[in-house]
Amino acid sequence: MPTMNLLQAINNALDIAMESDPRVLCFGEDVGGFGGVFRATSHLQEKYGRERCFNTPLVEQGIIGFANGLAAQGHKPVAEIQFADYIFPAFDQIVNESAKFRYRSGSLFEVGGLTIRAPYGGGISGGLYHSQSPEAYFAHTPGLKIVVPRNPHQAKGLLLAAIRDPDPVLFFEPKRLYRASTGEVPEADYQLPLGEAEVIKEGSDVTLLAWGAQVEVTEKAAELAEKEGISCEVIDLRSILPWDVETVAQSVLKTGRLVISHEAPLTGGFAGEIAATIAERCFLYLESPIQRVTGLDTPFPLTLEKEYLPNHLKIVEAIKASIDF
Amino acid sequence: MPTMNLLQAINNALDIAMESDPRVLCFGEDVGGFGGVFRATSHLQEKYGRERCFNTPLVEQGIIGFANGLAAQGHKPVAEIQFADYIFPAFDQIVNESAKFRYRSGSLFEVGGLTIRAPYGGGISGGLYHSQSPEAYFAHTPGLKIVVPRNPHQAKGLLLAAIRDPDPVLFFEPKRLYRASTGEVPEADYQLPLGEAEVIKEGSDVTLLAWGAQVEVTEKAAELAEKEGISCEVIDLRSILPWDVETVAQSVLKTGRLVISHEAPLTGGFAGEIAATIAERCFLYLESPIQRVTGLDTPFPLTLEKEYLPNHLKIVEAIKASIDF
Amino acid sequence: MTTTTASQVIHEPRFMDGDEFHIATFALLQQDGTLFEGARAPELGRETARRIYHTMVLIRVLDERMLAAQRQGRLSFYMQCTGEEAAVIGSAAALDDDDMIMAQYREQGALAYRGFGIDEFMNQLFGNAEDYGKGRQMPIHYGSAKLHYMTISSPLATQIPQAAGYAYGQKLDGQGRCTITYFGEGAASEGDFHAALNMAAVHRAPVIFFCRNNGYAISTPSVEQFAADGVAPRAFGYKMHVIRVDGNDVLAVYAATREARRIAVEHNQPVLIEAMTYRLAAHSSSDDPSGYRSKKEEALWREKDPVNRMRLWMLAQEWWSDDEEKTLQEQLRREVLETMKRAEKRPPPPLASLVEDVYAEVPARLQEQLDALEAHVRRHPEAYPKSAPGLDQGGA
Amino acid sequence: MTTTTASQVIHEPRFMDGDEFHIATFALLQQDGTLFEGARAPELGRETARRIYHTMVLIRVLDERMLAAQRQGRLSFYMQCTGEEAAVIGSAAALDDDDMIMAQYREQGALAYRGFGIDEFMNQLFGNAEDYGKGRQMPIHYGSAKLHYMTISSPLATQIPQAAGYAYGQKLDGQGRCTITYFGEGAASEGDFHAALNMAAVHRAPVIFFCRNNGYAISTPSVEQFAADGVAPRAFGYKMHVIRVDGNDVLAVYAATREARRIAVEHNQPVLIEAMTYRLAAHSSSDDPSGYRSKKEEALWREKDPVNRMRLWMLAQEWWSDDEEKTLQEQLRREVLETMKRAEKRPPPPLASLVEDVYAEVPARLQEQLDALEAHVRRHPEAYPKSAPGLDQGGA
Ligand SMILES: Cc1ncc(C[n+]2csc(CCOP(=O)(O)OP(=O)(O)O)c2C)c(N)n1
Ligand SMILES: Cc1ncc(C[n+]2csc(CCOP(=O)(O)OP(=O)(O)O)c2C)c(N)n1
Ligand SMILES: [Mg+2]
Ligand SMILES: [Mg+2]
Repeated sequence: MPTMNLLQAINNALDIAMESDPRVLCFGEDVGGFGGVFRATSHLQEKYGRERCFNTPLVEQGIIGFANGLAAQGHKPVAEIQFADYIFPAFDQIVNESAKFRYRSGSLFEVGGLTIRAPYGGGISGGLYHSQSPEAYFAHTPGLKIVVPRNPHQAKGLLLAAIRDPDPVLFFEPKRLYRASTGEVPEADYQLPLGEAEVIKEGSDVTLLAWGAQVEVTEKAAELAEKEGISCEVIDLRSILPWDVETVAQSVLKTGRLVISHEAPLTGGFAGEIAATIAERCFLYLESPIQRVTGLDTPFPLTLEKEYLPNHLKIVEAIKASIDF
Repeated sequence: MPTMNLLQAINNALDIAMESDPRVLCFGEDVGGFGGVFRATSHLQEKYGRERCFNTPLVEQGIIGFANGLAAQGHKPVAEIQFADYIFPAFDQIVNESAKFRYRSGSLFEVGGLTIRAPYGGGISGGLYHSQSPEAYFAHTPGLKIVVPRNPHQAKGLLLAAIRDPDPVLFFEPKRLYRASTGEVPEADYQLPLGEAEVIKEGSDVTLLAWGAQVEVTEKAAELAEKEGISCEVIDLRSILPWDVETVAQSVLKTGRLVISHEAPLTGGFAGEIAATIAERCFLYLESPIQRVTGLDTPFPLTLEKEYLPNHLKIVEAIKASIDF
Repeated sequence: MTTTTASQVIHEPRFMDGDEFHIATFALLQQDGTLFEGARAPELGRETARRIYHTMVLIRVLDERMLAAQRQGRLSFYMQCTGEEAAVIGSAAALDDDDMIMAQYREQGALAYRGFGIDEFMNQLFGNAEDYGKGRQMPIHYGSAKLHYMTISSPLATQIPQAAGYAYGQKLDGQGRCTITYFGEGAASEGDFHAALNMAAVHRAPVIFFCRNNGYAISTPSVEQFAADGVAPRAFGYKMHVIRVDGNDVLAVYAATREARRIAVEHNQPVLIEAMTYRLAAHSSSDDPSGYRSKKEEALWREKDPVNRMRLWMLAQEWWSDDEEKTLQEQLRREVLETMKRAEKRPPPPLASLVEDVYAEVPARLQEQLDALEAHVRRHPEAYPKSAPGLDQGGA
Repeated sequence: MTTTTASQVIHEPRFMDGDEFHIATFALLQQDGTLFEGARAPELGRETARRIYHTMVLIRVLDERMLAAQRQGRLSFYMQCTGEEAAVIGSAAALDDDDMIMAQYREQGALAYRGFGIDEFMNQLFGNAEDYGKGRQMPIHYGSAKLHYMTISSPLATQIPQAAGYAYGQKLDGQGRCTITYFGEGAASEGDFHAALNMAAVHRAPVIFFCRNNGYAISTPSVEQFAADGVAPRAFGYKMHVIRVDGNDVLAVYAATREARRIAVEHNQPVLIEAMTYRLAAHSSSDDPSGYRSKKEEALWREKDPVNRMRLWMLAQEWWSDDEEKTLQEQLRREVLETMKRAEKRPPPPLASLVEDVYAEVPARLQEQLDALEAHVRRHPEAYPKSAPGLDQGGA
């Protein structure tokens, strides 16, 4: 099986999607000839022509508006937002339009063909505007699906599923792992299910939940905790919306403890929704308060980014707090 | 003391703010000569001139961009977004700009003078795009303050405080109550504190928490529950960001039960954040799972709006579920 | 490739503000139904002309009747097209019936021209079980897949970049179709407008941007909307073909739109049309224009009534008669009234419709929410007169 | 009040696409440092000319040195102004020093012209404890309240409507000040651009919209950014004064901006300036242009180097000499290097700075978060080499 980094896996998924369905298009700022500032769309214009892979003018609301129209017309646009921090000018087109297209028309029209890709997250010395994790901003929007892969294998399978899914999907890519994360990725066309979490390590004392780049950090924390005799179950949520309540609840019913981690600020972050839901579902089984290990309630800093980020040390402390409660 | 409806209270607050500080300006779509589609800015142009109260072109991102600039320059813009549903084109200017202006410049520059007013909420046969409650979309954004008044007296005092607050404030007005809610409102200039919840009815069995128009619904539910012998403590959160954890936690430590209600969809709604935080703070004191009585995880409907909304009957059922757990 | 412009080099600073350029207004028909001297009517044909005129009368009748219904409290909300029928219907008539229409909200005439039935209008207006939109949107948010008329969305201008994308898709399909998108001069201030025109021009999408410049955005007059002479001069910023037309002149609108369609489809080029017209009615049933404009101004424009103008032309062509007019008016009034009565009585959409169409399939979490709601409604049937009966009938 | 346009009425459909209109390019200085025939240099004065030129050389040296530092791994990121110095510095020089500058990110020259010190640049670039922005933003996000230079914000075009609002506030203050906002031809595609120009024109804000049309937005050439001949023709859509200028010609830029400032301040009218120039360097230190443009094209533009052009003119004026050039270059190189070394060694901002400036006062919840973080850092000092030492010194 070939080894790929996360960018190559994404490029490969886009290539397969365009190859297997002429209705798939890729576009965005610098996506065309150059292949995107991260090179996720490299060579796609060469292979599929300028009509199917192209640069757009620099206007996110236009990119998504255009993509909504293309999707309504029956095409399958894969629009790139250069950084997730720059998705907000398109917020109206996504939240008021993409998400509600099918509902408001009673399914006469829909933009299910739409996929929006955006690199997200910190740890790359990006400061305020190249580090944000905006998944929670969108998770309050029925009609959207939100997916975050943790490694190359997942990225390929989830992206192919996202592009072919009948609903609009936001696909947030952990850019810190673009080149850092490598792994075996099947050459063939395959899909991984949307809406399903994955238990990536079984354990009995505490459930650890994360998504995207934070899964790796959480796994590292689990390792450290295991050394101290704490058995950790690690779950990758994978889909933020709709999210897999069952898998998480089952695990917490077993362990009685839950630690959730994401980079975004605490207040209003998606860990809050998960904690609220699981506290309700598992009320009588919880041995200690659900812990949230997240960014601070501030914008994302630069020089002190390491202090800001919810690293493995902070997660380990939360695990112990959970155990020692 | 004069009696005013909520619109009059807001108009009165704007009048006082403009009278007492020449740096206060009011603008937005139809805000000028006409006084706004709800007439919240009636007569302000006549009194303070076209330079301080005016119509803008129809462009929300421009309205807030312009307001950010004015605020950075030292003025105190009060920008109206005609319906909260139409605030999303300005999402980038609010979330990436207003909220981060002070932080990114190390306080060299700030837009604390900014206040954004927007009518929100359902119950007026408004359907998808004239009913939304978007407070949770903004509550994930450090740097913003978010305020929602429940009645005319609160509206005046909170709006005056918002305009004079040194941070940018989103002020969501419950439009269902604009003319429906009347009450005594002091003629004088007064302010109510931001960031502080208010216990509006004491009780011992269960804490009920809401904000804006939902407070009235919650009070009605409390009345019904009291008839069945359940003693309810009712809290108006008033400020969504920063929110008053202490007051809510104190109450729940006492009652051991919490029911939170808002109109917005369940998933990612602000009740989730509150439930997560309170479940952590009051872990050993909670007698039953925190109940969230909210809109469905769908866009806002029209014909079946009554079914969709979290009315007093649904809250009463949640109270009983909480008690009978 | 490079940034040089081919423009002339000068050595004196010369500031321009566009005053040098004038965009004329294209007009063919005078108010008395005769053509301007030298004007040539487009090749319209009797049948098309009658179809246009019939649609105009239908829309007038529908608008009057439904506004009255709103006043009687039978309807929550309504928006009239009054005064802009020529702009909307004349342009729709110039298209092929399977070109896409992406409208703002005041373009019921385009939909009626395509054949949307009075009962279809009524079902939407009353949000009953037969509304294609399942009673989710406010009145006037029509849509029809079979008539290629995109369901209306309230957030302004969002459909404009969507139209560019839709048209781009049509170009890829190579079937010679195009898209028209309608919007007001107010909506043209939104950022989405700029995005749309620029993207359409760069990517050569066959789309017609049709601006109804009717002088107002609710209470805001166009002089407070922009400083320029209308919306048309913006086209130069995108190097886009543009024409300004008398929007109350159905012949000019038709001719301009036909030519715009030809440019769009044959050259894969977007075109901007600015139709100068006037919103004769209030903005909506919630609005009262007396607070922001004069009766005199309204009267001035009432004299330019586009329906009347076309009627006079039709009469002169002998394609129409006063008798036909009378019959049609009566027939339509009756039909609208009867259809309304039937639509009012239709049941509301069933409870389960609340959770449909959010996703292609109802997710587990949402199904739970529906189940809980259904149980709740069963416990309190008296509180939910719209949905409880449907449950008893084994629905939901 | 009404919607009629005063435009001429015509009876033939006439589509226009702006090809009829030409916006010339204003230029004064030839590459050899002599004026075009018939061109007249603006009244610049020796001191101002020297201040401009000095700033140009400083920026060249700074850019070269800091890119090298980035390559050596001493700096995480850098962006050069190379090729656009005349546009940026020439325009800044034409303003009053207390006019507001709201830039995009490639305008370090304007800030240097105002007197921002090399150490101030360095503190920001290294995000140390003396950075005014407290090490929160990436390198090149400078700001200075005392020099009226708004702190840079990465999201593109957001500053453009803000500049309109800022200028409107200046108008209300009545002190005769104005605002200039710089942006690239790429950023001008954003919706915020359209919003800004329209609002400024309608509300008559004294703002200069200065577009650096440097041919590229990262890899995207301007022909894929817009179909029109540059950004200038957009002004007509807002009835705004516009001038296009050779952006590599410091004299033309200066003259155009002075006149623009006069129009803005005396008439409360916004003005658009399009400066035609070229981004000689890579987009940023993360970029490699060889993937999207030719060496030949770059060479062509290197011949039009604006700094060189001005130097030749200065020499001809005898306002500058080769000796002075040599001394200045050496002095600046040394100064930049030494200042950099000092800045690199300054400590990072203290831990507590993480939660400052989010609000005017730190809210209770956030203070709790800081307290918890501080306790955590104390438990793991080895993991936080930047902030732990500060805590030991009794900080935070
Ligand atoms: C994004 C957005 N902002 C505001 C509104 C509220 N609104 C509805 S119609 C309207 C005026 C539109 O004017 P125009 O585009 O000229 O169309 P007209 O009503 O004249 O046909 C406004 C402000 C909206 N629907 N969407
Ligand atoms: C809203 C937003 N979208 C995308 C980006 C990423 N980005 C940074 S610079 C740039 C290109 C800007 O080009 P231009 O405006 O022409 O300025 P130049 O770099 O040529 O000076 C892009 C796409 C951003 N910073 N903000
Ligand atoms: Mg209008
Ligand atoms: Mg550029």
